[in-house]
Amino acid sequence: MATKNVENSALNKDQGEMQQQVLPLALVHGEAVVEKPQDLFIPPDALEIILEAFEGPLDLLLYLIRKQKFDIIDLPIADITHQYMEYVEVMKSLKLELAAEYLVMAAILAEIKSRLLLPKTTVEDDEEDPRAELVRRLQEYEVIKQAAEEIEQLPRLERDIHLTNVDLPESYKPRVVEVQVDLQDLMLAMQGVLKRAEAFEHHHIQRENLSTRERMSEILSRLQSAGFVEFSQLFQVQEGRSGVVVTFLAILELIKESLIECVQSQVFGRIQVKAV
Amino acid sequence: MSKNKQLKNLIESMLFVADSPLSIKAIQTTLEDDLALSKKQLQEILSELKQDYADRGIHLVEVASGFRFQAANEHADQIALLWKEKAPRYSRAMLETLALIAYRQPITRGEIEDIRGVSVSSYIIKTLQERNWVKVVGHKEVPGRPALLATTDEFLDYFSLKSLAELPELMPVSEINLNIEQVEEQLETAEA
Amino acid sequence: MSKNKQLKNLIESMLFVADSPLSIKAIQTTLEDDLALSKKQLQEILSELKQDYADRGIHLVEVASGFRFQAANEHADQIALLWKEKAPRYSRAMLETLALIAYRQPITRGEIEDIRGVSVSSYIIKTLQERNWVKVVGHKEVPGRPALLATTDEFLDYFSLKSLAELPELMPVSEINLNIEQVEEQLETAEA
Repeated sequence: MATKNVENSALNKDQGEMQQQVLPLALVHGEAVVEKPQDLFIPPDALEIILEAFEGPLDLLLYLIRKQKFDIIDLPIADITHQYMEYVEVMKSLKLELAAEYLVMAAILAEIKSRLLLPKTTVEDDEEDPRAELVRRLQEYEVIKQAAEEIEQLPRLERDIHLTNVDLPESYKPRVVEVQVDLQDLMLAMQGVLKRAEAFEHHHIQRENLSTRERMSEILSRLQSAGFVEFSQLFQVQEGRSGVVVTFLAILELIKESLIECVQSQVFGRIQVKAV
Repeated sequence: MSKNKQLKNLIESMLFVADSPLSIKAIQTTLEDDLALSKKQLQEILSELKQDYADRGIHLVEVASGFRFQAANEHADQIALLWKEKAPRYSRAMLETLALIAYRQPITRGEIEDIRGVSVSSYIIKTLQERNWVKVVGHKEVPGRPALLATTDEFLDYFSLKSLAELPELMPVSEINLNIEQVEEQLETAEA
Repeated sequence: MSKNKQLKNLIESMLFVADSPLSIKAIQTTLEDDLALSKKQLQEILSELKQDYADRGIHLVEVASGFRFQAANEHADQIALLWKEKAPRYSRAMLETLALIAYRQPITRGEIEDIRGVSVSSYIIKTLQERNWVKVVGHKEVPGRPALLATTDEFLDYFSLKSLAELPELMPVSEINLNIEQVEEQLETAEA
């Protein structure tokens, strides 16, 4: 096969046109014979298969360079460009994303070639050989491709390594493990409830009737006549959650504006609210 | 290695790797393409293996469906320690309910639900009562006379507290909260 | 039974019953309430156990996260018969992505895509993470703060490796011959 490829490749150069390999790569729908590509042109009917067989344009390019003695420089750019544009049509029903990556590669090759064909005088000496970057990428990819193959060969669980499976005796009754609780956890849980009750509920605010400013006035007038009021007494359960939230926001706002004060006489005692 | 030793090793590794007990029949069937093993041959191998492991940390035992290796009884207690790290944890719902009872006692289940914004399952209350951390201290004089829950002395003992006053202090409400501006912003959006 | 033998049996059964490899540290921690075991003591016991099983159907081996028992290699084929389901196969895309994360960690998804020349599907990253082979170890300080991916001990365990240093060596770049001279020659001909 390799010999044939070399011959084909040589023919390619002579004639400057696409040649098809002789040996079949795969059967499509039971009949169509698909050949591995000889250049970046892929016959449209084989596109899907090629896209599956290669991990991307770098992979395909490596294959072409290795197996087909593909020449990155001597590409019939015009043909390839034309043919790649045809893919865009075909790819509309296929894996367009994948095809795009092959198109980008074709564009890179075309650019490399065009830059190489420019007269030397216009090229600065310190400018990098446009092929160097591509070669670097190909080498880097090849290293990883090999590494992946090595990893695939490593003995691994499920396939090559079998673990032992030993149980406790059937008579064994597991000891009842009491759940451990940390005092800190308890405090955090409490803090969490308070925080969430606030954070969670403002999502449910309905844009109705209950405005914060209005509620602030109500609270203030109530405090003025009553002196101390217990924090929880300021809430009317009947108003539902949105009402509670508005009251809460109103209290926060009043605290922020230093209109009221919250006092807690004992560490875990109830919070008393009074007007300043 | 002798052929017999090899065969014994193979049976041994099969028994170790299988995820359920292996009967003599099952071993014969698994190997039939490679080896024809008589029942007697297998019985001999199994009894040898049983002997090999007689004074080790695991034993080969025969149960209803076949042979299996299992940990020796005498180590079971200590082996169980392997899972001590994975001791069950209380759910957030459980911890929050306990926290509300501790910090806001006496409190009714309905009040806990109001504050948490979700219903509290009977299971949670029952678990806390079974652990003797929570008890009913009375009934609230409102329709339905719901039970008032409070923590017990066992609860204090568990956390090495002399009294409820020693519970960790909660951050002042103004600090938990928060980001007043952000809340306001959202409120304004909601009002708009 | 001697005290030493008892201790060895205990460690043996723990290793067998544990769901994942046990490190010396893990054994020490598990037993700390009952027994104080030095690292040296445990190393001796483990090496004795390794010896005991050297010519049996299963072996004690050390992998990244600790020691585990596994069937001896020579029986793998026949043991595989016990399972009808086939071991999962991994696509080239998956393996190449895994190889890049293993050899070039920590690495971002974008960097993987640059080297492979194709985009990496979220499915692949998700699968690797779900298998606990890959985890996010940080974020790169570039726009978008992409996640930096690295391999886990579970990855090493799965492939029976003690550390990343045991991964197969990468092919030296100098051995990759892309016939650049040949290419250059042709270029000159073309230019001529």
